[in-house]
Amino acid sequence: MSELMPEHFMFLSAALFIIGMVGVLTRNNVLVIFMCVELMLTAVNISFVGFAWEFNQLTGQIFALFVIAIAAAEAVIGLGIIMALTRQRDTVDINQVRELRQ
Amino acid sequence: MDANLLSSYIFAVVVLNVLLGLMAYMTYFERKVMAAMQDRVGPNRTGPVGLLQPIADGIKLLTKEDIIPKHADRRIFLLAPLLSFVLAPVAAAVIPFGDSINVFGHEVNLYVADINVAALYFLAIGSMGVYGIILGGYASANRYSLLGGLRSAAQVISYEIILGLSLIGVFILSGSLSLVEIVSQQSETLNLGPLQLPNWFILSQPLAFVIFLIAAVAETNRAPFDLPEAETELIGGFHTEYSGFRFSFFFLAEYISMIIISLFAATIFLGGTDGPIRDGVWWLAIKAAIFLFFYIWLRTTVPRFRYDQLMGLAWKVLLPLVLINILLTGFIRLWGLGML
Amino acid sequence: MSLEISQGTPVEISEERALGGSQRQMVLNMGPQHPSTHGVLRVILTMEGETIVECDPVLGYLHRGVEKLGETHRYSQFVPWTDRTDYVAAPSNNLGYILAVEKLCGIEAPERATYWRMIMGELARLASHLVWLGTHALDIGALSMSLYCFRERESILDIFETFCGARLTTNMMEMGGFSREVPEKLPQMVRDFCNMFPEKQAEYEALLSANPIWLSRTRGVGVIEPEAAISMSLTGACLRGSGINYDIRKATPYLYYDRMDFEVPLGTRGDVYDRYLVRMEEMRQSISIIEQCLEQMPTDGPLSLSESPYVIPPHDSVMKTAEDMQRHFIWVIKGFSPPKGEVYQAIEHSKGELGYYVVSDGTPIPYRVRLRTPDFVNLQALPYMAKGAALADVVALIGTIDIVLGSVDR
Amino acid sequence: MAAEVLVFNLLSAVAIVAAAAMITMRNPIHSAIALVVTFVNVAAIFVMLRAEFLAAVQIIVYTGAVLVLILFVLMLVNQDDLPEFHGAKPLQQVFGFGLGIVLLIEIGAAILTRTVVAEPGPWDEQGIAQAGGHIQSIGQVLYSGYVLPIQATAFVLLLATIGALFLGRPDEDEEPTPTRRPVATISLAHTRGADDAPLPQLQAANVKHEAGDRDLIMARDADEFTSIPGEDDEQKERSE
Amino acid sequence: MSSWLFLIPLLPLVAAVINFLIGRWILRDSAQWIATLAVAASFILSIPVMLEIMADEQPLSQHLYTWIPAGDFDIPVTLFVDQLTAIMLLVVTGVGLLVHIYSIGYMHGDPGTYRFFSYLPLFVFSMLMLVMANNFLVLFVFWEAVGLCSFLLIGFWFRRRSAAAAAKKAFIVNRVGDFGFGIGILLIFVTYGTIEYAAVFDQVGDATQTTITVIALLLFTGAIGKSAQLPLFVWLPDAMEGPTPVSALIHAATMVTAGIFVMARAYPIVYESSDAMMVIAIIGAATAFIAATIAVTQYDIKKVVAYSTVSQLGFMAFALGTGAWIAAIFHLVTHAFFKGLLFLGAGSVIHGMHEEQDMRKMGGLKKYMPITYWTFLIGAAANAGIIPLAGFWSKDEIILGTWLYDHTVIMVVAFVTAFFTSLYMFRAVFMTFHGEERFDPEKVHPHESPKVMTIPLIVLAFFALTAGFMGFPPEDGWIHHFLIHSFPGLSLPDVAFSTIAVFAGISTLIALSGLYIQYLAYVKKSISPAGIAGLLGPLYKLAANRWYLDEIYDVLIVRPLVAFSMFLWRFVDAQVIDGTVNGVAALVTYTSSQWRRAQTGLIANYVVMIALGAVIIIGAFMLFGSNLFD
Repeated sequence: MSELMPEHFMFLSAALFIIGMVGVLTRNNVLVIFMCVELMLTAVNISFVGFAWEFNQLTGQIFALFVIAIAAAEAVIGLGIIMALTRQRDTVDINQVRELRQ
Repeated sequence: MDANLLSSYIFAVVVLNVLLGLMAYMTYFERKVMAAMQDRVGPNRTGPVGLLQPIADGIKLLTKEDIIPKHADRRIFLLAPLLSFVLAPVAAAVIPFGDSINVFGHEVNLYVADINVAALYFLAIGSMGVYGIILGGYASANRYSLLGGLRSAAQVISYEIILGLSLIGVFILSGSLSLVEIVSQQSETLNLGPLQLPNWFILSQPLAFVIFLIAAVAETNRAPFDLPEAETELIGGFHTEYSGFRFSFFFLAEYISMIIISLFAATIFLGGTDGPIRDGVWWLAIKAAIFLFFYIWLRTTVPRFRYDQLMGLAWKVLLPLVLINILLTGFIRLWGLGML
Repeated sequence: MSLEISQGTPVEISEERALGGSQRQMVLNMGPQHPSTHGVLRVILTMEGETIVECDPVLGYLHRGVEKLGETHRYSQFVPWTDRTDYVAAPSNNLGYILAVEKLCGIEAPERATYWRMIMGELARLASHLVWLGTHALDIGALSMSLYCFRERESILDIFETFCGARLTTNMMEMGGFSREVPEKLPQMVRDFCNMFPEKQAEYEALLSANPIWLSRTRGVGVIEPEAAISMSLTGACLRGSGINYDIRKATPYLYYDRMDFEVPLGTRGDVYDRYLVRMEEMRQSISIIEQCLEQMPTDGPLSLSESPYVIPPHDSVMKTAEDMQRHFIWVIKGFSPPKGEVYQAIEHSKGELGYYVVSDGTPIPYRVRLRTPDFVNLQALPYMAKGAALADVVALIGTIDIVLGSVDR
Repeated sequence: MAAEVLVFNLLSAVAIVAAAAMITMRNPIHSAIALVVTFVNVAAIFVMLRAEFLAAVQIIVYTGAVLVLILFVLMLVNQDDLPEFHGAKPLQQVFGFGLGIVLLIEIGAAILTRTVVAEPGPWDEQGIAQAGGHIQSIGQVLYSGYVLPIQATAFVLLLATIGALFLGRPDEDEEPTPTRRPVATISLAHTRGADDAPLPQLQAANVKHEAGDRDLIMARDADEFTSIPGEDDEQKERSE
Repeated sequence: MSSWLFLIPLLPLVAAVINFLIGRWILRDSAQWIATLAVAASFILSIPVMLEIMADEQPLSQHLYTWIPAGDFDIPVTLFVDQLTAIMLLVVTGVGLLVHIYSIGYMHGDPGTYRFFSYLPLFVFSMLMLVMANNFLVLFVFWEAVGLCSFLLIGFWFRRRSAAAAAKKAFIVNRVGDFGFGIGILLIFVTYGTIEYAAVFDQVGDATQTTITVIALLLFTGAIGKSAQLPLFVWLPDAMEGPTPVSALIHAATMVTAGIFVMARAYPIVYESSDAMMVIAIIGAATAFIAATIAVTQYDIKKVVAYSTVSQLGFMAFALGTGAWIAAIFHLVTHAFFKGLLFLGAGSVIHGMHEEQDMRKMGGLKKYMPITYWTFLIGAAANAGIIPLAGFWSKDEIILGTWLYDHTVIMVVAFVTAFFTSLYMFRAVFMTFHGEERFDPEKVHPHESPKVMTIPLIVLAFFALTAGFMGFPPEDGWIHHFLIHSFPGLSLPDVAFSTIAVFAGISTLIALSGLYIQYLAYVKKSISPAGIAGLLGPLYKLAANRWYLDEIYDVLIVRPLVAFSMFLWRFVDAQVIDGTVNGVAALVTYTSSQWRRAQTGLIANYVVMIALGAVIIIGAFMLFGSNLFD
C-alpha cells in the first residue's frame, strides 16, 4: 500500500459510521445520540468525497455539501426539539421519553 | 523537503513571533491610548515612558499562582486557554504581507500559504476559536463563567454569519477567495472620471466594510460587544476563574485575534500592502494600526450592548443589510459582465 | 457552586424556589463581591436564561449599628458617625442630623452659616451625583465616564478639604453653625467650580445622551409606575423620575430653600433614562442654587450661635472669659441636654429623603436616633424593576437606584 | 507517495480514536470535544481528497456552528441530571456493540470484494486547475446541474429556521397582568411607561426637551402636576 | 397559433385558482375582475384560432403532456381544435364572458362573490378542456368536471335547503347518465384498443354493428343526463335554484349542450348505427314535445325558460337522430345566444323585482325595464322561431331535416312542439311585461338593471337577431360549409328553394299563431287561459304536474331504492357487515394489544430495530446479491 487507495477512506468511513451507530445504540443522552448521528453523517460524507476523488468527479463533493446543509437544518430542528423536551420534561434521558408510544 | 516549503515554515515562525511581540505592545498601545482619551497618563514607571510595562506584566502573569477551582472540570479547564491561544495566530497564515522577496538567493514568499479557500480558512479558524471561550466558561464551574460561555457561543455564531456574508460582496467582485489574489486585484487603479483611486474594496463595498467592522468587533469580543467577559456584569465571564499564565493565554488570544482581524480587514478592504508610494508591509501595518486604534476608541467611548440588543442587531439589522448588499453587488456584477 | 447558608433564611427560600422549579432556572449569586453592586450588596437572582425571574437583595454586609451608636453617644459625638453612612455625600448627612438636633433644641444657625450649609449640601449633592453618574455609566459599559466624573468630583473634594480638612468624612457642621471661620479663598473656589462645571456636564451629556447604545440600554428599562413608586415610598430621583412632584426643598423648605429660585425636574416615563435626566438636571439646578447662595450671602456676620447653651463656645472667648471656659468644660465633659421631646427632620439628600428621628429624654445622650436613609427605602424598587429584565439590566438598575451600602446597611 | 498514506493513516487513526472516545466518555461535554477532534481530522482528510471547500465548510458548519450549538444546549442543561451519570443498561451495550461488529464485518467484506468501476470524470488536478481552482470548479458543477437542489436545500433551511423559532418560542404568559390599583396621589406628568403615549397638556414653559426625544417637566411649585384623586372627585361632584 | 392554444383554458384556471386561494382575504371584490379578464383573454385568444381554422381548414393541436404513460398505452393531454371545437370555443368563451360581466352586477354585494368567481372560471376552463380534448378519457374527466362545477354552482347558496337539494339532484341524476357514458368509453377502449378520437374514428367500421350501436347508445346515455333528455331531464328545472347567470351559462348555453356536442364529436360512431340514431331521434322528439307542454303551464319565469331549454335540447337531439348534424350544431350555437339572453333577461327581471320569480306577480314591467323588455322579447321571438331571428333559421332547418331524411312522424311532432314553443315564450313575455301590474307597488319597486347587466343583454340580443344568418341560405350557409369538415362523409343536401320556402312559411305561421293566441289571452284578455286549462282538464293537469315524472321516479326508483337502502342499512350493514367488521376490528385490537408490547415508545428500542434491520438487509445483500460467495 504505497499509494492512497479507495479502500483507505472506505474503511475510515465505515469505522466512523459504525462507531456512530454503536454510540446511538448504547448511549442514553439525547444530545450524545445527536452527536453520534452527526458523526454518521460525516462518515457518509467521507464516502462521498472519497468516491468523488477516486473517479475524478465533483458530484460526490456536491452531495456531501448538500448533506452538510441538511445536517445543519437537522441540527437546528433537533436541538430545538431537545430544548423543548428539557423545558417540558426536564430530562435529556432517552429512556424517559416515551411519547412515541401513543 | 523542498525549499519553498521550508521558506514557508521559516516565514511562519517569523510571523508568529512578530505577532507575539506585537501583541505585547498592543496592550501597551491600548493602555496609552486609553489613558490619553481618559485624561490620564497611563503606564509611565516601568522603563522610559513605561515601555517595559508589557514585559513586566508578562512576568507578573507568568509567575502568579495558577489557581484551579475545586469543582472545575480539570482537563478542559487546562485545555481551554491553550485552545484559544493556539488557534488565534493560525489564521495569520493566509495573510499576504507583500510580494516575494529575495533572501540569500532564495525567493521567499511573504505569506505562509496561498490557498484557494483562504478567506474560508480564516473564517473556519475564527469559528474554532470560540471553543476556548465556551469550554473555559463551562469548565470553570462558575455560573458567571457559564453565562459568559453561553453568551459567547450565541454571539460568535450570530456574528460569524454576518462576518462571512459581509465578505461575499468582495468575493463576488474579486471572483476569488484567495487573499493573495484579492490583494493583487486591489493594487489596480480605479478610474472614476477624473479621479484615479486605488481599487480598494472599501470604495466598492462601503456597506460591507462597515458591517464587517461591526461584526469583527463582535467576533473578537471587544467593547461594545464584550458581553462574554463584561466585567461589570459577569466579572470577566469565561475567564473569571482563570489566573496567572492561563489567564494570560486568553488575554493574548484576544489581542492576537484583534491584530489578525485588523490585518485581515486591511487586506480585504484596504488593499493590504498596496499604498500610494512604495507598496510594502508598512502600509499593511499602518492600516492595521488604524483598525486597532478604532478598537480602542470604541472601548473608551461606548457603553456595552445588552444581550438581546446584541442578537437583535445581528439578526434584525445587520443580516438584512448584508443580504441586500450581496443582492446589489450580484446584480451590479452581472450588469458589469453584460449578463443583465 | 453551592450556597452555604443557614436554615430558613430568605436566601434559602429563594434557592429552594429555584431548585424546585424547572431545570431552566438558574440561581446566580450576585455579590457581595461583585464590581457593580456598589459595595457589598448581595442580590440573589433566579434566572431563566438571561431573564430575571426573581430578584432578592440581601443586605447587612456593612451593618455597623449606626443607630445604636447614636443612642450611646452624646449629641455632638454622633455627628462623625453620620459621615460614615452615605460616605459619598457626607456633608448632607451632617446637615440632616444637625438640623434635627437644632430643631430639638429650638435654635437656628446664623444667616451666613445657613447659606454655607446650603452650599455644602448642594456640593455634596453634586459629589454624590457625580459618583452615581460615573459608576452607573461604568456599569453599563461606558468606561471613560467614571474617570471624567471623578475628575470633577476631585474639585468638590478639594473644596471640602479646604473648608474642613477632610475629603471624605468631613464632619464639618456643628449645632448652631460652623466651628471655624470659612477660609478666605473658599468662595472663589466654589465660584470657579460653578463656572467650570456646566461645561464638563455638557461633555458628559455629549458622551451619553446622544449615544444610541446608552439610550437603548436605559430607555424603557426599569420602569417604575408612579403608583408603584408611591406605594414603595420611594423618594428622590427614583420618585421624581416617575413624574411625581415631591422634593422636600419645595414641599417643606428647610434652610433658605424658600429663598432660592430653582426648579424640580420630573420625568415622564419613569425609566432609567428618566432618572438619569432628572439627576443631570438636578446637578444644573444645584449649580444655580450655589450661585444664588453666593450672591445672597451676607459678607460678614457670625458663623455660629455662640451664645446658645447648646453650642460650644468659640475658641477665642473660651480663652478669654471664665463663663465660656466653664461652659466649654461642661459642654465637652458632659455634653448638652436638649429639652425632652422628639423630632423628625427630613432633608432632600442627593438620593432622596434623608430623615433623622431623634428622641430626647432630657439627658445629654439621645434616647433614640433613627435614620431614614433614602437608598435603603429605594432599594425596594430593585426586585420590582428587575423582574423580567435581563441580567445586564440588573447592574443598570442597581446603578439607577443610586445606593451606597454604608447608608443602606447603616 | 508513502507520505500521503502515512498522513492519511495518522489522521484517520486520530479521528477514529476520538470518535471512539466520543461514545465512551461519560461527560457529554468531553464527548463533544472528542467529536470536534474527529471533525477537524475529517476536514484534514477532505483536504487530502481534493475537497478544500468542503473541508472549510465542514469546519465552519459542523465544528463552528452545529457543535457549538450542541455545547450551548449541553451547558444549558443541568449537568447533574445528565443520564450518563447513572450508567447505561448492559443489555443495550451488548446489543449495540454486537450489531456494530456484525456491520463492520459485513461492510468490510463488501469493501474488499468491491468491483464497481466507474468512468473517471474530468475533475482531476489538471481539470480543477483549468477551471481556475477548486472553488471555481465546485461552483461550475454546482450551479450548472444542481440549481434546483440548491433552492430546495435553501428552502429546507428556511423551514428549519422557522421550525426552530416555533420550537423555541417562549411559553405563553399564564399570569394575567395585575390591574393597577388607585393610589392616593397620581401624577399627571407620567404616562404609564409607554414611550409613545402623549404627554398631558402642559404649558410649554414647563417642558424641557432632552436628548433621546424625552421631555423633562420642570416643577416650580410643590403643588404642581400633582392631584389628589379624592379631591378631584369631590370637585366633580360639586360641579355636577 | 397552435402553440398558444394552452393559454385559452389555462387563463380561466389560473383565475379560478387565484380567486379560490386568496379571494376571500385579499382580493374580495376584485376577484370578479380577475375572472372576467381571464375569460375575456380566453375569448380574444379564441378569435385568431377561429380565423386560422377558417383560413386553413386544418385542425390545430397542441400536445401538452402525457397524463398517464403506461407502457405502450398512454393518455396524452393534447388540445385539439377543429371546426366544431372552434365554434364551441367561441360560444363558450363568448357567452361565458358576457355572463361574467353580467354576474358582476348580479352578484354585487353577495358575500360569496369570490367563490362564485372562482367556480365560474373553473367551469369555463373545464368546458374548454371538454371541447378541446382529443380523446375520450380527457373528455370524460372534464365531462365530470363540468358536472362538478354545475353542482357547486347550483348549490352556490347552499344554506338554502332547496338549492342544496337541487344540487344533489342534478349531481345524482347526471351520475346515472355518466355511468352509461363511462361504460361506453370503456367499451370503446375494449373494442378499439385506444381512446383517441382520430384512432377510434379510423377503425369504427372494424367492430360489429351491434357493438357500435351499443357504444353509440351508451354515449347517448351520457348525453341524456347532461343534455337533460327524457327521462333524465328532471334535474334541469330544479337547477334553476342556482344564481341566474349560472343558469344562463351552464344550464342553457354551454354545459347542457355538451351532450349534443359529444354526439356530434362521436359522429363517425353514431353515424354507423341507424338503430342508435333512431333511438336518439325518438327520445329527442319526445323530450322536445313533453318539455314544451310543461313549459306552457309553468308560472315561474325561470322554470319556463328552463323547460324551454329542455325542449330545445330535444330539438337538437332529434336533429342528430334524424341526421341533420349541422343543423343540430347550428341550433346549438343560436340557442346558446338566445337562451343565454332569455336567462339573463329573466335574471334581470328577477333582480329588478327583488328576487320575485312568479310571473303571476309581475305584469306591466315593460315601462319599468325597457332594455330588459326589448332584449327579452328578441330572445323570446328567436326562441319561438319568428323570422328572421336566429332561432327561426336553425329550428326551421331541423324541421326541414326531418322531412329531408324521411322522418315524417317526428316532423309532425316538431311542428306541434314549435307551436307550443311559441305559446310558452309569448306567454312568458306577455305575462311578465304586459297587462296589469300584479305586484304590490308598496313593497316592490321594479327598476332597470345596472349597465353591467344590460350591456350583455344587448350584445346577446344582437347575436340572437343576427346569428341566424350564419346559416343563410338554409342548407347552404357559411356555417354549413364550415362545419362540414368536421363531419367527413356527410354531404350538404341540395334542397330546392321552394321546399325551404314552404317550411319557412309553415314555421312562421305556427309561431305567429302562438303569438296571436297569447296576445289574445294575456293582453286582450279575450281568451281565458284558465278556461282553456279547464277545457283540457286532465291533459292540462298532466302537463302542469310535469307529466308526473318526479312522482313516477319517486314510486319506481326512489322509494324502492330507499327501502332497499334501509334493508341494506338495517340488516346487511348493521348486522352482517358491522358484525364482520367489528369482529375483525376486535381481532385486530386484540392482536395489536399483544403487539403493542413491542411498541415501547422508547426511541432507543426503535433505533435498535432500525440498526438491526440495516444489518440484516446488508447481510442478506452480501449473501445473495454480491459475488462474495461466488
